[in-house]
Amino acid sequence: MDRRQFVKASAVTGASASLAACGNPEDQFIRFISDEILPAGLAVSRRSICPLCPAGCGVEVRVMEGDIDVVRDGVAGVVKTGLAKKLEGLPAHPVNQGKLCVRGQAAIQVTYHPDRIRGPLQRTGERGSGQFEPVSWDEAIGELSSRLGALAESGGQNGLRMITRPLRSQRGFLIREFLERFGAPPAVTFDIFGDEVLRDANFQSFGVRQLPTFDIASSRYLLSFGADILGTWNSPVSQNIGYGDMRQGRPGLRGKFVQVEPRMSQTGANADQWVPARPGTEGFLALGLARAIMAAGTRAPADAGRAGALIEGWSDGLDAYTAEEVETVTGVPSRTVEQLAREFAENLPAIAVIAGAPLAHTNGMFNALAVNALNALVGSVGAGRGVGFTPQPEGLEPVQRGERTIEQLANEILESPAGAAPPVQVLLVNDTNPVFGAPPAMRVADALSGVGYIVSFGSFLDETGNLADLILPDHSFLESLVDHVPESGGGRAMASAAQRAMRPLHDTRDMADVLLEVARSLDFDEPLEWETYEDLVQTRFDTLSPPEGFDSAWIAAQFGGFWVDQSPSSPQPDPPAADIVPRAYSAPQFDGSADEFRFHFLPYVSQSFLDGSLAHLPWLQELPDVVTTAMWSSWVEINPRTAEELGVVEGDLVEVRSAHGVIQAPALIFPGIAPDVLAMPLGQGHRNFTRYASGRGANPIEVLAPMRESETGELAWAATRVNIARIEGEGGLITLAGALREDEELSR
Amino acid sequence: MKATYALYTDPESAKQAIVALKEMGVAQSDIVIMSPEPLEAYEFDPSEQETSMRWVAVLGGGIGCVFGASLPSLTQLLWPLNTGGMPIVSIWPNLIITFEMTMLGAIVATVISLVRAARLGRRLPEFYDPQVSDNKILVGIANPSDAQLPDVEQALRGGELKTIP
Amino acid sequence: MAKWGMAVDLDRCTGCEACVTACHAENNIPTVGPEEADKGRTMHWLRIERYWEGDFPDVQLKFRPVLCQHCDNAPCEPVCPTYASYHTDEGLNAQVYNRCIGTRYCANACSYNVRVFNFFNPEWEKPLDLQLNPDVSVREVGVMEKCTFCVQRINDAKIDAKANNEDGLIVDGALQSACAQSCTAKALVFGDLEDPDSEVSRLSGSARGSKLLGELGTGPAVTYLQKESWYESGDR
Amino acid sequence: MNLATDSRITADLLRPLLGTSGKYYVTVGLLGAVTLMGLVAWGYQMYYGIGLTGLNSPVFWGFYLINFVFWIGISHAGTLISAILRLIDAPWRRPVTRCAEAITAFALVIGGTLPLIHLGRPWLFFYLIPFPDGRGLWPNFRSPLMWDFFAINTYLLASTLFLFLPMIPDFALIRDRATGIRRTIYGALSVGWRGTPKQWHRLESAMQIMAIAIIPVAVSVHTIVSFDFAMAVVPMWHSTVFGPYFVAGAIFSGIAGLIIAMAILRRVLRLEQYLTALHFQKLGQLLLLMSLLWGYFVFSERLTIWYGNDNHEMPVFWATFTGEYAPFFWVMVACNFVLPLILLSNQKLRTISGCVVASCGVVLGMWLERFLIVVPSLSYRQLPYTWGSYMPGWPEIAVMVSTFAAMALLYTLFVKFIPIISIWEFKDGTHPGPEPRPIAEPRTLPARGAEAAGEAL
Repeated sequence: MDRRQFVKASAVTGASASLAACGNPEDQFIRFISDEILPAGLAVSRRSICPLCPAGCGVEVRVMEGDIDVVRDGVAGVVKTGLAKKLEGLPAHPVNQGKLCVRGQAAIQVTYHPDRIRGPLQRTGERGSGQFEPVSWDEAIGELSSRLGALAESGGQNGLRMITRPLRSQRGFLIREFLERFGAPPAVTFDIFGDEVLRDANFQSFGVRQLPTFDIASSRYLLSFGADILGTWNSPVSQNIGYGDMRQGRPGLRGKFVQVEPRMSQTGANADQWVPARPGTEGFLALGLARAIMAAGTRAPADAGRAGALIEGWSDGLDAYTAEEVETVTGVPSRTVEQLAREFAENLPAIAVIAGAPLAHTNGMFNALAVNALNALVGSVGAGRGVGFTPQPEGLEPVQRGERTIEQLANEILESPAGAAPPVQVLLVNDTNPVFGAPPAMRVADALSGVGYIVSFGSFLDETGNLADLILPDHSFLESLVDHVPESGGGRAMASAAQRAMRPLHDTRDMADVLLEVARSLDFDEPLEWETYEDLVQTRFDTLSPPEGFDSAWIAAQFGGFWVDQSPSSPQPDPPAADIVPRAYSAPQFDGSADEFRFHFLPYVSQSFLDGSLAHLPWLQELPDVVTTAMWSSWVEINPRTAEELGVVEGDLVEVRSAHGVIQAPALIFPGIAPDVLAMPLGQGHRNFTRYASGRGANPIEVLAPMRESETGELAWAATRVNIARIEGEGGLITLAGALREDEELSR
Repeated sequence: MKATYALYTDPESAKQAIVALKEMGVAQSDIVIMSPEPLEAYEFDPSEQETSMRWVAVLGGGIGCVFGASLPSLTQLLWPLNTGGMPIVSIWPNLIITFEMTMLGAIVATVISLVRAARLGRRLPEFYDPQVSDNKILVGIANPSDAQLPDVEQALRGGELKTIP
Repeated sequence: MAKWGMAVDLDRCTGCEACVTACHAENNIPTVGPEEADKGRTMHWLRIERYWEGDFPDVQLKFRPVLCQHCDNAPCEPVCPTYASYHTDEGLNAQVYNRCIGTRYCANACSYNVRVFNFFNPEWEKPLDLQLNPDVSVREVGVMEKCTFCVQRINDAKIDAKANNEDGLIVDGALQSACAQSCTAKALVFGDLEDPDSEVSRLSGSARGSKLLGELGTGPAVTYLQKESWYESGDR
Repeated sequence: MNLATDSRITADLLRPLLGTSGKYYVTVGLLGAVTLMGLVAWGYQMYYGIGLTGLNSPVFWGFYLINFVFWIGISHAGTLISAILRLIDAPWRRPVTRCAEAITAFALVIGGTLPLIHLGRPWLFFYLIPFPDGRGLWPNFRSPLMWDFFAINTYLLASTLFLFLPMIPDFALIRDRATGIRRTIYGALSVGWRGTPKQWHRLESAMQIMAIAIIPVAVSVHTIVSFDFAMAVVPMWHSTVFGPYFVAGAIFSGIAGLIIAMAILRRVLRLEQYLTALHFQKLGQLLLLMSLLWGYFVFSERLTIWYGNDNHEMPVFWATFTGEYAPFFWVMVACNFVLPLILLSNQKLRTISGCVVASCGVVLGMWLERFLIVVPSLSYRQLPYTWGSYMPGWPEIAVMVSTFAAMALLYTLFVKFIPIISIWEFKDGTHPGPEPRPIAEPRTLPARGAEAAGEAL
């Protein structure tokens, strides 16, 4: 379904077509009674929560009165209502303290996006043909209910499945309850670039299955192994705030920041020292530092406790990891190893961070454990000690992700015997796009085509939504009640909640309320006890202890936008009693032979689009990527010397080929990347994702090999080798900057 | 009107006619002369060699100068706006306007004085003969009294005699 | 009389670009689309310049947010024949959209190249237009525009201060430009340079402070605090 | 004064006015169409936006202002040269002055239009007129663009008058042999000219004064055009040499333009006996002189930059010297310096065709010079991050072509209604001219043109 058709389809329900039918409102100006009365010309401030990443930053919404075109009983006119105008950080919020990142600033365009689905749609053409027709909510919900009802009667509860993005709101809890009471397996969470490896590692080392919270502001040394702490990873805003204070917040004291990575990220650009190590050897380097520190005698192996015990040879001081050995393995000069070790041990509190590519290797788990051990060795772990874990509010803990992965689901569908009824009769898709986000090797698209009936709650027609049979568009976050339990970014347990900031623009419904309605019509044996999603959130929040001056946590949360645990933070849970299995270093395995495929392929999460879910926002498309200054395009980053050797100049169209796929993108000369590495940002290459992203650039995921992290089985997305060749054609690279260097000298 | 004149094909004979007319007591100012070219070498009318046009031009320049100096300065004071930290009345740039206006004044004044002095811009009097632009030189007098008429014709005999009754 | 200025701490700036989008959202800055962007016609009032230094592996990358410097001796102002560009009493380098006839002379004269021009009429595909900030006028084709230090916020703050503060003065920090407000690492600090106690005055006096292209003598109101290099644990 | 000769002169010089051939209408039609095309392009640009051009950030100025400077430069052919020649009373000037002054008037009109086409909002151009707006705000006289406004309009008015005054006697000449509507029109134009000694004398002294006044104006005009650039702190613009550099360049290109125009007139109007090899000799020498002067300015400009080695200016220097703009630079040097030096310094080569070839080269070279002044400096401004480049859009090219067509059109119409050589001045002077040939003068113009006249154009 191309854009034009889409607009047509959605228009019938939405205002525009009816407007066309009745002429434009200027001609026959009808003003309906205001939906919402606001002081004219003055701004009202309301609360919300940024939904774009798991950090869960508090948002202050600037709402002002405005006119919108509406159709009431077939009559076109305008009505006054409150409209969100600008998003700011919520000043008091523990996570983002009044700040908001570039993506959060752009989040407002999600609500006003011209290609938003304006009402329920039903597939008319072939699946995937993209042909839909509008239906009423009653029909739509009736259709879904009847199908589920049929499943329930035929005892095929197992035929209902759900895919969702990781949810840290009570929607996750609702989904779990819904599926459980229906009798279906738990939802599959899809988040290909997630941090499961690190969570598992943290559980192993410290007994907390959670991402850490860093006290960067008061640290004196920050050593990051490939973690994009200032860009996109974990809780970027709170980390940026801390970083600023670490630099200039303490008179006379300026912390040092070292970044270890083969391709200079936005984060790496800020480092005092940038250390390129061979991909996948970060853990080895970390242990090299640990060995040097222990050898210096300032720290004893025992100091690392359980985290150290998980590393083979730790208790004997890691003799294997001499600086020379580290140099041969990682390519980092032994001098540098010793220098880093000395500085790391001397400048306490010192923090070591690992995330991103280092964990996306076959030995990712080991790398994570090694860095955990390094932190533990210098005593940086624990509340108020650099690396901590934000306590989770009891009774409100987000649902842990299900055991099954999207790949297992896909296999189950694909392996079902031909002729037999498809194992998945009804599939619910909530705010996730596996068709775009999963490597082709996982064959997610094929699998979905074998599903009986697909229902999407998405607000936009993306690659996955395009395969849906029924689309029940959700509200945007500004239009609905939002709640969130941050995983990290604060010292105390907290939970955010906010009522809607504005009325829905289109004929959409809250996914949670839709589920509740469907549940009602299905009369479960033990029905869901909540009328609306608000009931659910309120009852859940009211289990929390109300803060000073409030008689309910729910009221407090709505009043301030968040609730923070006033009681002294609970001690860290003890590490699991399970017996300790020490891990030995194993060299990272790569898909593709080094002589056939010369280059390591490093896809990275884009500053603008994250994993691609934000590629539809024009502000972010036109945002010059800060390192490459590229806009509206995707690109392949090549070391200048490599490019010269290949006869490639900036903007040339090149072909990136792995054993599993091939993509084309313009080359971008990038001084900050190792000669044997090619990097490419995620996010572009959407086949079908609104007028702004469709058919733009290439998707690096398409060349990824289905390599596994050996212990967790997570996708090792940095373990693919590729080759590159210059080919004919327009590169289509669009950059803002005219020169690479400030002392750029022109040809003489 | 009446007029008696002759057309000459060469300046010499025209000059002679003029001299003859003068000798018989006709005032220079009464003698009408028209030529297709300046022919200043022949000094048909010495009284015209003096002119005050230069001074008119200078005067015009002066007026233009004053105008050109006051226009920018006064308008700048009228609504004082700071641009680039320059003084409100910025002498340097204003000098350029002043200069242009001065020159414009001088030129316009010159043209005006030309129009007035040369009695341009009025309809052609009846006393005119198109042959003048056929490279003939016209010498004659308007409204000669019957008394002097014969002498005049005598004086003009060098050329092709004509009269306007 | 206030004099508005900004301090940019390059040692804090992480290049996160929150300021860039915040500026778009606050000031109704249109997006121009790929074809126009390729021609170099993007409308960013604020950009983060990046410069590479050295070669792999000893390579460095420097970020520098560049916005209108609101120069006291702004080269862009006197060249405008219609006074569309002039200097306010509060040190703002103002652009009067209604008087702009689009000679684009100011954009040439500006050494920082922070003026952007509407080569076409801006478009907001409905309902994106509902997001437009009513406090900021939308500019038409042929008009030059630029950073205003969020003058609409300044005016709001003045009214607010008159109403609520007994001295009627704006409290330092109560007024922030959109970019400074969003700046995650607090690298951008906006405020009144006349007020000696304001943070921006304090920072502008810093030993690390310098002006961009200071040698041109444009007298910018923006001070850049240079990046520091690391010194071992506290000893200076 | 020789009747036969003078009659012959009158006949020859009036011939173009007498009859009109079909070819003429075709020429006018074609030129008119091309000119119109430019205006249509402008209309498109106004409707859809200035974005149709290739302009961008950082290159905010392009073809329109390049051609503006180019045509203002061409305009320095006429009035300035003829004024100088009048003052030094060079006898050979007489056949040259009018066609030179005509170039000035037309080039100024064309050049003056281009800045308006260049505007982002041309419909508001009247903001430039020194007149207060509704709130009593006047234009900003500190802006070089206002200086342009005053200088160009002064120069335009002055040159038009300077062109018109010596026409009056010729208008009278035509009046006396015309009938009907023509008689009325030329009668009005000749403002009652009779040719009395007073009128002749006043006219000549007026021309003297105007010649004196108009030279500084002409100089100031192109100095101020150069200020448009020199006032901005842009690499290789902010230079004190620009004033004289531009004036020299203007006269340079002006003379070249004049030589080309004269050669064409000579051919088309069969004026071989009036515009003789001597005139081309003289103008050729003048062109050579200006070429040397131009070379001197370019050298001193570039030497200063290179020696100063300012890190903001060197990128522009190298871009034009060895970089992406180098081809234009070296073509310019060849056209403006090498070619004229070879062709004009040598008596044998300084023939009419030699002069024309050199002039064509100079016109091209001077256009390139303006391009090299405007574009590279803007492409490489102080902050390397903002560097860019420029390719003209189709309206810019269309308008440029149409400016040349407009020039030709105005000139074609001019020679149809006005003797391109000042008849009375020519008769008055002593200089090489046609041999006497007694012929019968028609007392009045024939209704339809004679065959001879038919071939005239």
